[in-house]
Parts: sequence; structure tokens; C-alpha cells
Amino acid sequence: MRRGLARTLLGDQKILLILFGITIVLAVIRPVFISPENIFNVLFQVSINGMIGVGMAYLMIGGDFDLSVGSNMVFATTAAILLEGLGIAPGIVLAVLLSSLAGFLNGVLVTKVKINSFITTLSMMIFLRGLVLIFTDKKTISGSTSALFAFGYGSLFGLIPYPVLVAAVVLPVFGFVLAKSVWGRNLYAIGSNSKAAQMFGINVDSAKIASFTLTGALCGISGIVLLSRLNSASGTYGMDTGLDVISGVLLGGTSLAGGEGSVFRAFLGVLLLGVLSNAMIILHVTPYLQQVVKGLMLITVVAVDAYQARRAEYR
Amino acid sequence: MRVSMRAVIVLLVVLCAASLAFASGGGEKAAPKAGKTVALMWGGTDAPFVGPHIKSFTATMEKAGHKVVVFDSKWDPAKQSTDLDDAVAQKMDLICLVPIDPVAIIPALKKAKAAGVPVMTINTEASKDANDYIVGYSGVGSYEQGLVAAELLTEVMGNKGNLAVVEGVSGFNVCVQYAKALEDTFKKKNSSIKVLAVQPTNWAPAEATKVTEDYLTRFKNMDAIFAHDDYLAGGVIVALKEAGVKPGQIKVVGIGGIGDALKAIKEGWMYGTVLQSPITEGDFEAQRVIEFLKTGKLNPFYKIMDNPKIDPKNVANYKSEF
Amino acid sequence: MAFDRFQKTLAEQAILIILAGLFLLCSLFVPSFFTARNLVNILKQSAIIGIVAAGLTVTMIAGNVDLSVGSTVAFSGILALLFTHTDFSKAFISGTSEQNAVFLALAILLPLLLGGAVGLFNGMVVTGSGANSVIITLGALAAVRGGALLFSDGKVIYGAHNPLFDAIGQAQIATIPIYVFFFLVFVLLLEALLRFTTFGRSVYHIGTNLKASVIAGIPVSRVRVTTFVICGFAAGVAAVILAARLNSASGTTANGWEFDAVTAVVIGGTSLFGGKGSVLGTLLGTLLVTLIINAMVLLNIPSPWQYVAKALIIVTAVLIDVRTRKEAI
Amino acid sequence: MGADPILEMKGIRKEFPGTVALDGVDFDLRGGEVHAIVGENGAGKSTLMRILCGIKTLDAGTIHVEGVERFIAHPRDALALGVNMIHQEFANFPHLSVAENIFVGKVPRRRGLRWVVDKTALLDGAAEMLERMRLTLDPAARLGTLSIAHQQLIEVAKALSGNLRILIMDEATSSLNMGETEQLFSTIEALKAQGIGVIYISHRLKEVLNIADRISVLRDGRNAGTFARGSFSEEEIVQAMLGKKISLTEKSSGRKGDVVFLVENLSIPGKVKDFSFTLHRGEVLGISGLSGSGKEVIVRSLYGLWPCTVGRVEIGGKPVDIMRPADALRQGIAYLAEERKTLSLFPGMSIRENASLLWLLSIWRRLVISRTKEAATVGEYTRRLNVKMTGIKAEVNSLSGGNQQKLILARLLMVEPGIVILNDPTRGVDVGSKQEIYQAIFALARQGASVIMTSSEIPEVVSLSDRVLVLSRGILIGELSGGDVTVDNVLALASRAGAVTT
Repeated sequence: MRRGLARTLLGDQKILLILFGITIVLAVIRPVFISPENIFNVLFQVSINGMIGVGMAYLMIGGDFDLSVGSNMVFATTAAILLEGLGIAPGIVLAVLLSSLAGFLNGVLVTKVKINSFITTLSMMIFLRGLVLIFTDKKTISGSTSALFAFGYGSLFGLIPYPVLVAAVVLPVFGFVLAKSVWGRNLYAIGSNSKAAQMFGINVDSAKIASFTLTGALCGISGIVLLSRLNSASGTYGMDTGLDVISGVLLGGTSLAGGEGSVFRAFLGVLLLGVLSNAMIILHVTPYLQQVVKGLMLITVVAVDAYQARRAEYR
Repeated sequence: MRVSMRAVIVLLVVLCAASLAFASGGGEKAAPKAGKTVALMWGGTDAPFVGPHIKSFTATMEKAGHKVVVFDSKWDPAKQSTDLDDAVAQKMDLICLVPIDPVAIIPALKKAKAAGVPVMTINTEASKDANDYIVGYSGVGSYEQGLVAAELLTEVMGNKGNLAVVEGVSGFNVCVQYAKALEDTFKKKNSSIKVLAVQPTNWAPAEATKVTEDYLTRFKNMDAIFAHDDYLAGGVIVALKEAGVKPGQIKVVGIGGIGDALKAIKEGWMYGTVLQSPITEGDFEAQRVIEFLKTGKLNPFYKIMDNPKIDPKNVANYKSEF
Repeated sequence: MAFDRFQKTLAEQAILIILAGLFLLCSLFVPSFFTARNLVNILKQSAIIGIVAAGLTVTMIAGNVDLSVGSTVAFSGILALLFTHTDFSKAFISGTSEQNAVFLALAILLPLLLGGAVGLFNGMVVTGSGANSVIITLGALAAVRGGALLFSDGKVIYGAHNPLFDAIGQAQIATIPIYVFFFLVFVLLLEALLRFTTFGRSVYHIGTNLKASVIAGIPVSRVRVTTFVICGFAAGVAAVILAARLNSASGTTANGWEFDAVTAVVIGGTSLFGGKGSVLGTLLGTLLVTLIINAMVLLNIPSPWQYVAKALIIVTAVLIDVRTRKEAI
Repeated sequence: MGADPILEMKGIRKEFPGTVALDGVDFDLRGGEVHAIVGENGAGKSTLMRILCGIKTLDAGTIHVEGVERFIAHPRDALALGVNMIHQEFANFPHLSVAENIFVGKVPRRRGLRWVVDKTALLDGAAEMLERMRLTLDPAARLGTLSIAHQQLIEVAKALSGNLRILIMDEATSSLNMGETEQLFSTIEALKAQGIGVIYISHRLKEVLNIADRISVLRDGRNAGTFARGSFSEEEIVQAMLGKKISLTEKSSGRKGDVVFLVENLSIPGKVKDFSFTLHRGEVLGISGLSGSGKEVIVRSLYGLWPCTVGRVEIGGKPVDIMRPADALRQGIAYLAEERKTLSLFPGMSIRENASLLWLLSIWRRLVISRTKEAATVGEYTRRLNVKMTGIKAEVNSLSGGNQQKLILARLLMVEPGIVILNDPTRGVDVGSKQEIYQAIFALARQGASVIMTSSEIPEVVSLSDRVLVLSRGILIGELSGGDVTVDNVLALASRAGAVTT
């Protein structure tokens, strides 16, 4: 469930406010910022992290997290290329299935074998990274330029990139599932008090495994989107994805402790990070400073939010 | 101790404001009316080579009255392709791009061409298929550098013996090129040089030291070590010194020609290296850009800096400038 | 692991047994593994990251985590080497010999101070706001690394090969670098701090039940901030040693160390949620990870396969550990 | 009420490593009756119920539900049989809404879309449950924002919402005040009318006596007699529980010394207005009132746990400023929190580490812990309070609730505080331990320390205090002392309306 209504609004509004603030300021001093191209660039940039962020939200609300998303994504990209022989569609489907399998394994290790998510997913991250390097023979392998291409760079009405459309479908759908479905609500219960959830007949393990698998599947889909854009794969792709997504989702106000958060808020967090770096590029901020600013912004937003939350306890 | 959050928040806000002010201030270099704006898209800006390169590149450009905007893609090919979209959206007059991945960037290059924004690849080549979408390439040839390094190795090893490689990052384009160059050279010279092991270091000297330590334990018969750059070579030498290896006992070859490497060559710790000065290169590429901005084209399409080898014989002629 | 012996040993034995087992296997089957030089290497390779992990352990037992350690190592290292340069000192004052001595002292002290300062900042923000330390220190990670790059102007900073300073990283006793001994002493000191002092006891109390600690009147903020300072300080120490050893530092130094450190700590049996753990455990965890890599390099396993193997070994190790402790760490 | 039992447990045996928790216990329950189980902590009540709920499995014995033998291996099995338990430790979900808490694990699903929660049905159902329990709460409100008492009542609603044949209430009233308890009892009466069997576990004998139709006593994992209503006296029950006679306590003289603690115009925005009092040496001062009277926040703020504004605070005649617990400790004030599990205990740490906490802090500057001295002190005080344990190195969770509470009291006494603040000192504590805690409190007063105490049980305040301050909605309504300290007087004052203006 959400934090007290007032605070939810406040929490979300804070990020929305910052977003609006940035947009308005930038729109004034750098009109290009609100040019359709740029807007859709940003949307595209956040679409991949956004989709993975959905899975991450499911996990974190249930009290887990997944560091292996980056490797898993590249794993799918690699698999799709290697399986092109089977024909595009089957290759893609298989690749997504493989990623889902990896996610499923994470889930089993965490729930049944009871190894905490950090070690489990960290190992999975290293493991998949290794597999990719093996399959690509430490080089960059590229797919035969294919129909995917039209997808990756095509756009609806020559304006909305298809990848953005995918995200635009995935996010609301799984947002709804998390908010309304029995599975989703059970996740909130589990994250809030997993012992009790067990006691009241909620099947904790399967709910968690499902979230891990979903995350895996979304990594797979993201991997395909990546393929449609880069038409290639190598062990060096997607190194920072995991941490980027997690910090985005955390920034959105989903807690690592579990029990609270939402897909919408997760997306807001990811979006803010995306807009921030785009804004700084457009402001021509030197890269080193970009890092500093980004870091400090992150700290400030989160700290202020948490501080207000704490103050609210004395009411 | 009681942490007054108000104080902390104030501190944070001040820090943010300060860095933001600094940021926009530092970022803003008002270009003269005539000046054009050029994007310099490095794979990542944290690598030691990049800092000096950006400096000299920018210096030359600004002398000519143009403005440079630096992009940093955190060594993530996916990010680079979207950053390229950003640059295109900002209608740059020219984009100088260092492809992180030779293939992954091609689609984005296509898009840039479609949008009518010229792109020149620099420092590292993209794959040949990219040529239809770029206005030209200037910089060094990673493969060519590899060939020079291989030449140094064959001559110091007498075309035989055992070689261990201290790699940058597995799958990283430059590293792939180096490996290929070595392989080809050894085949061409049908040398009996055997590559004992290749171990990645994530470009971190500290890792290079670890790897070398393990090499020393593992291989009693190791004649030479090829480090993918001079910074790694530095890490290698630390390990050699600690293990009590005599200078020259194990031949070290690197790439870059940085001050420490020159020193090491003089002292005999390194046999040789391949010069790649970020300063000269930055300037070299900037000149090409200026030419393009004037004439609207580049000829020749390719312009590759030569990468002179530095060895004990000629090391005296080079002074450490970076 | 709480302090009372019988609880402690069980948990530590698990990881100890795993380590011993692996060690035995390697000694038998890995060529030239069981040689004086290689064993020293393993210690060397564990020491510097181990110091960081040891500091991090204290923070994590108190129920927080500090992901900014890697960045701190980078920044502190740059600072250290800058101050070994007389020409740098000339920028302030004409570098006469005794002033050089002063600067040498600064080269050692300032990095430690910087580390402490970063820790202090993290601690203040986390305790002051009650925010989650992961996200806060993720921010610090970016900010500090950015700062390091700004400060070093993206260049590699070289040491001035000042013999006194280099000694920190290069002097040896019986082919064993002194910093290895320092590492072991550092670990023992922190372990003692946790086990035998009121402060240490409070760290466990806070990690176990924050609310109850507040009510009991433990100076919670002070203790938590201190744990962050210790962690940052440890990073500073590691930075000085690393800088003195390599005589070079850059904005990319220690990239990703935060991960390796946390891994070592968690494998060492420290709970991600605080209240349980020990620095000795972390020592074992660090050795375990180093040993795995070392063995694989010696076996000449191609690097991609090393990833796969490493992953599998870590999982199995932790699995055995969990099973022996009948609880997910 | 149905004559034939809806539940029969025969020869239930359960062993834990080292101990036999249950040794051939028989228990039966008829439809429409309230059958109470009483006994010391560790007598096996909770274990027996956990077995019935499928949280633990039995080693021997049989369970018949409505005449059919059942094997309950998992909570789901129990729920399927209509066995619901209201747990002593909160088994609720602070992040979820009231409605979702009530229907957790059995949320109404949309017709057609089985995998989707039917929000309207959920809220309506919840509203109905709240109606039935005469609770005026918003079903959509976040549970975490509710008072402990309300959360506890939601637990009951949770049980009612499902298929309910047998309701187990384990210390269901431990955090309820009298009014709320009455409310709960009327709910129970309603359940009886529907033929539902209620198993009632409580340490509050008075309650048990007036709600239960039958009372079964457990002692050391064995049956120690079953009494039908009205066939026994309180003393008999207590005797059966303890297996020996105990002398019910006499209040300490209550002769006042000089003023040690003076507070003027303590105000907490929206909760308390201008509360002033003095505390004398060797006195036990009770602060009482119904829930929402502000008694809890007052004691918290006295210890620096809750922000407040104060006109004047003096300890031993010197003005002091208490901003946080550390300040209070330095002034010789010790505090016992109301929630043992969440606010006092350090699970997973040893008895030693749980006990010596304050003592160590009091010698904070002497940094290094002297383990021998520590062990000695802990040993001494745990003996003084008669904490039953295997050894000070054992994990604190190995202690029964009563002993845990005594241990925490020992923690306070180790620093020899001049003023002790007790917030509901015997919540969920068994009769035997209760007496020992009372004794300790009186002993404290006799030795010249002063005690401020509040409790969810008004009788407890009355039986312990020399003087009682009664609050109503944040305003000090009156003060009773000496002979006037009676439950009726307190209630009379407490229910008189006050109004807090902020």
C-alpha cells in the first residue's frame, strides 16, 4: 500500500516538481530541450531502464532486488543473434525465454535455497557476463541487418519511436497488474511482513519467483530492443544498467525494505535520472561535473524526502 | 552528537547550487559569432588518455574560434548510440565520435546521416560498414598500433619464446584489434612465439600488478609481457620489482609512450612502447575538423597518425609531455 | 554472529572450513599454488581491498552500507600523490627540504582526512534524514568520483618516487610487504573494537534493533556516524597504500571496489540487514575471493570461463555457509 | 450451545531440542462457547495453539475437527478448516490498507478476471466487518497509521472475515484499554451466538473470569485441571497455574519524601496541554486515562522520546533539559517501553548483551568492557529479579515473555536510577512474573527511588500507585491519592470530558 495519502502525493509531487522545474528552466534557456526529437530521445533512453525498472519495482516491493539485469539484457541480445538461424521470431522468443529462465533461477535460489538476493543476483550477473563473453568469443558479434532494424529506428507517424511504444505498453500494463492483481497485492503484503504473509496462506515463494521471472523476461525484451538499435552484442554492453535502474527506482521512493512503491513512482525516478543527464548534456556541462551534480541531486532529493517522512511520524 | 538535519539539508542544497553554478559556468564558453559548434563524443571521459586529448583538441578548436561540447557515454555502446541521437537533435555542425563498439554504433550513424548531421570518427575506427555514413576518419589505427607493438615484441624476443598478455577489457574493441594484430604478425613472420595467457584488468594498473604476480608464479619460462597500455605496463613493473626480477630479464612492451614508460625504457624495465600522444592526436584531429568546417569535406577520407615505436635506441629523442 | 563464543564460532567455522577446503584442493591440484611466493601474493592481493572491506564491515553491522568507498580510494590516492610532489608544494611555498617533510606528512594525512570527511558526510546525511544508506552512498559514489576526476583533471597522477612515501607500499619484511602486516593488525584492531568496547557493542545493538537502541539511550546518531567515518577512513588508508605501491592514481582507480568489498563482507557472514557479522569473517571472505581468482589464473583458465567459475564458487560457498548456519545471511 | 465438541485435541505431544513443550495434553472446544486456556508463560499454551494453526507440527496425538480426524501441516490447512488465530506478536501489514489487512490471503477477486482484486468488494467487505465491530475507521487507511489498539482490533476483524469455526485469541487484549476490551467482548458474545467456538488465552485473569465458559489450566506442558464457570475462585486458578500458593502483594506505605522531579506546563501539540506534576522520593505515581488521553505520549516525552514543550523541569531542585533519552539517563531516569519485542529486545543477541546495555552506557567513557565485571553484574541483577534462564550466554529469545520483561527491568535497575518510568510494565506477562515485577517495583520505591507508571490495565495502576493522575483527552482532570485510589474513582475521572486546545 502507499504511505499516508498526503505524503504519497508529496513524495511523487517532489519528483514531478523537479521534472517540471528542469523542463521549464531548460525550455527557456535551451529551447532545443523541448524539441520533439529531444523529448523522444529522452523517452527512448529511459524506455529500457524504465522497463527493467518495472521488474525491479516488483522485486523491491517484495523485499528483494536484482543486480544481474544488465548482464541478463546483453545475454538476451547475444542469444537472439546466435539463434538468428532459427528465424527472427523464434530466435527472439527463445532469447526472451532464456532471460526469463535466468530470472527464474534467481528466484529459486533466493526463495528455495535461501541465499540472499545480493549474493544470488551478483553471482548471476558475473555468470551471465561470462557466458556472453564465451559466446561472443570476447569480440563484438553482429546480427544480419534485419527487420528488427526497421523496428529499432522506425517510429509511429515518424515521431514516436517504436521502442518507446513498447515501453508505453509494458509500463501501464504491469503497473496495473502490480496495483490491482492478487499477485501484486500479495507482493506488498510479503514485503511488508513476509512471515505473516506465509501465516495467512499467501504463497510467498511462488510470488517472489514470479517477480524474478518477470524481471528476467523484461530484461529479455529490453535486450531485443537493444539489438534492434545496435544490431550487435558484446560482453561490454550494459555494465551499469543494474545500479542505474536500482538508483532510479529508489529515487522514485520505492524502499529496499519492501512493502511500498509503485511502477509509476519507479518510472518517475528513472525518468528524472534520464532527464537530468539529458539536461546536463544540453547545458554542455562537462562530464566530470555531470557526475558530481547527479550524485548530489540524488542525495538531496532522497534525504529531504526521508526527512519529511520521519517528521510525519510525530503526528 | 545530534545531527541537525536542517544543517545537513542546507549544506546539501548549497553544494548542489554551487556545483550547478560551477557546472553551467564551466560549461559555457561563449563562442564568437562565426564559430561553429562541434560535439566531441568520447566513449568515456574518465580514462587517463582522454583528459589531455580533450584539452588539446578543445584548445586548437577554440583558437580557431569554434566551440566544443564533450559527451561521455560511460563506455556503454547503447548509451553512446542514444547520446549520438542527442547530439543530432542539438544540430551540431560536426560530430567527432570515438566509437566504443565498431558495429553497435552503425545504426545511430545511419540516423545521423539521415538527419544531415556530419559525423567524423576519430581515435578509434568503426567497422568498414560505417564508411557510408561518416565524412571521414582521423586518428590512430588500433590495429596498426598492434602491428608496431608486435614488431617490438618479435624483435626483442628474437621471434621465439613465451609471451603473456595483460589485457585491457575483454571484448573491448581496441583490445580485440591488438590481439588480431599480434596474431597476424606472428603468423606472417611465422614466429614460434607462444601466447601463454591473456588476462583482463579492466584497464586498472592495480589489477595489472595482481595478474603479473600470478603470471610470475605460474610461468617460470615467461620471456615477455605485452601490456595493452603503458599505465598497465606500470602496474606490471611494480610486480616485477617486488618479485626481484632484474630489469630486462622479462621484456615489457606497452602502448602510449607516457612519461613513466619513457623513464622505464631508459632504466631498462621496459623494452619499448608505441607512441600515442593524446596532445598531438587531439591537435591533429582538431586540424582535420577545422579543415572540414572550412571546406565541407575531408580528404583524404582516412588520415591516420603514424605511431612511431619507442625503444632503447631512440627513446632519448622523446620527452615526456603527458 | 553475536559475541558470545558458541554463537560466534559456528558461523565463522563455516566460512573457515570452506576456505581451508578450497586451500587444500588448490594446494593439491593447482600447479605452483602452494609456494611461498604465491601465498604471499594472495596476502598482497587481499590486503588493500581487505582494508576497505574491514572498514565497511563495521558500517554494515550497524545496518548501513557505504558504496562510495571505491570513489574515496580514487580521490584520496590522487590527493596523496599530489602532495608527494615538491613542485606541487612549490605551488604553495618554495619547497625546502623540511617543507617537503611537511608535505610528505600531508601526503599521508590528507587522504585519511578526506576519507573520514566523506564518511562523515555520508553518516550525517543518512542518520540525519533517516534515508536508506544504499541510495545516499550511491549518490556519494558518483559525486566523489566526479570530484576525483575534476581534481585530477582526468589525468593520471604520478608519485614523485619519494622513497619515504614509497616505503609505505613497497618496503618488505622477509619478502612480505609491510602493508600486509598492517592489514592484519588493522583487522585485529577493528575486531577488538567491535568485540571488547562499549562502542562495538552499541554497533551490534543498533544493527539488531534501531528503535530499541534509541529508547535505551544509546547515542545512536554518534555511533552510526562513527561507523561511516571508520569506513571512509579505512578507504583513505587503502588509498595511501595503493598510491604508494603503484606510484600512480587516477579518477578510474578502484572502479567497482565497492562491489568487491561488499561481496567479501557478505561472504564473510555479515548480515546485509545488520546486527550480525565480524571483521575476522570479512578477512576470511576477502581471502576466499582472492584465492578463487588466483587459483583460476594459475590454472590458466580463459578469462570468460573465470567469470562463470567465480560465480558458481561464490554461490556454493555461501550456500554451504547458509546451510551450516540454518539461516539466510 | 452445541453439546458435542467441534474440536478435540487428544494426547498432544511436542518436543523441542532439550525440552518437552507439550506432554500429552488434551483439549476440547464446543461450538458457541469460550474456552480459556491459562498458564504461566512456557506452560505450553502458545505451542498448543501454534500446532492447531499449522505453524508447528505435533509429534504425537490427534486432532479432530467436527468429529473428523485432521492433519494440520500448514497454516493453509488450518485456515481451510476455519481455524483462525489472533496472534500475540502482530502478524499484520503496516504498509497495507485496513481493508487489505482484513482480507489478506483471501482477497475478493473479480468475476471474469480471477487474477484481479475486486477493489469495491474489498472495501465494502471491510466496511461491513468494521461495522460489525463498531469501529469507525476508513477501510482505505494505511494500517501503520492506526493506534496499536485499533491494529489489534483489525486482527480480530481479519479472523472474522474468513470462514470461521474456531477463533483463537492469544493475548488479544494485551494492548487494549477497558473500553476497547468491552467492545471486543461484545464481539465475542456475538460470535458465540453464531455457534463459533472461541479459545481465549490471556494473562488478565479478571477478564478470563468474566468471559470464559470454561477455563483449562496448563502447567509445564500438562493439563492442570479444567474449571466450569463459577465453580472456582481466582486463587484456585492461580494456584493451579503455579502449582503453589502465592501471596498477592501489598502496596508499599506510600509515605512521601521530598520532591525529586518537577514538571510544569508540559504540552504536546494536538495531544497534551499544560500538564504539570511533582514526583516525590520513594513514591509510585500512576498516570492513567482512557486511550487517547495522552498518558503514553507524556511518559515518552518525559524520557525525551517525543518532542514537547515544557515550562519548567527540575530534578532534585536543579533545572534540567531533557531532549533525548541520553539526557534522561544522565539525570538518572530509566524507562521501560510498552512494546517488548519491538522496542526493548535485541533478538539474536545474548541475555548478557541484552541486560548490560544501560550499565555499559553508564560507564561509556570507560571504553573497554570488563567481561568478568559485566557477567557478575548481570548475574547479580538477574538473580535479584529471579530471571529463569540456562545462562547469560543464551539467546534472549530462549526466555519466556515474563522472564524477558524481568530481564529488561533488570537492565534498568543495573544503573540504579533515581526515577523509573514504566510504560505498561506487565503487558503480556504471566501471573507469576507479574507478581515478581510488582515486588521489584515496590522494592525500588522502598529503596528511595521514585516510579512513574502507566498501564493499559487501570486496576494495575490502582494496585501499584500511591498517587494517580488522571487525564482525559490531554488535560489533567484530577489527582487521587491514599484511599481514594480506586478503579471506580479513576474511571469516573477518566470518562469526564476534557478538551485539548492547540
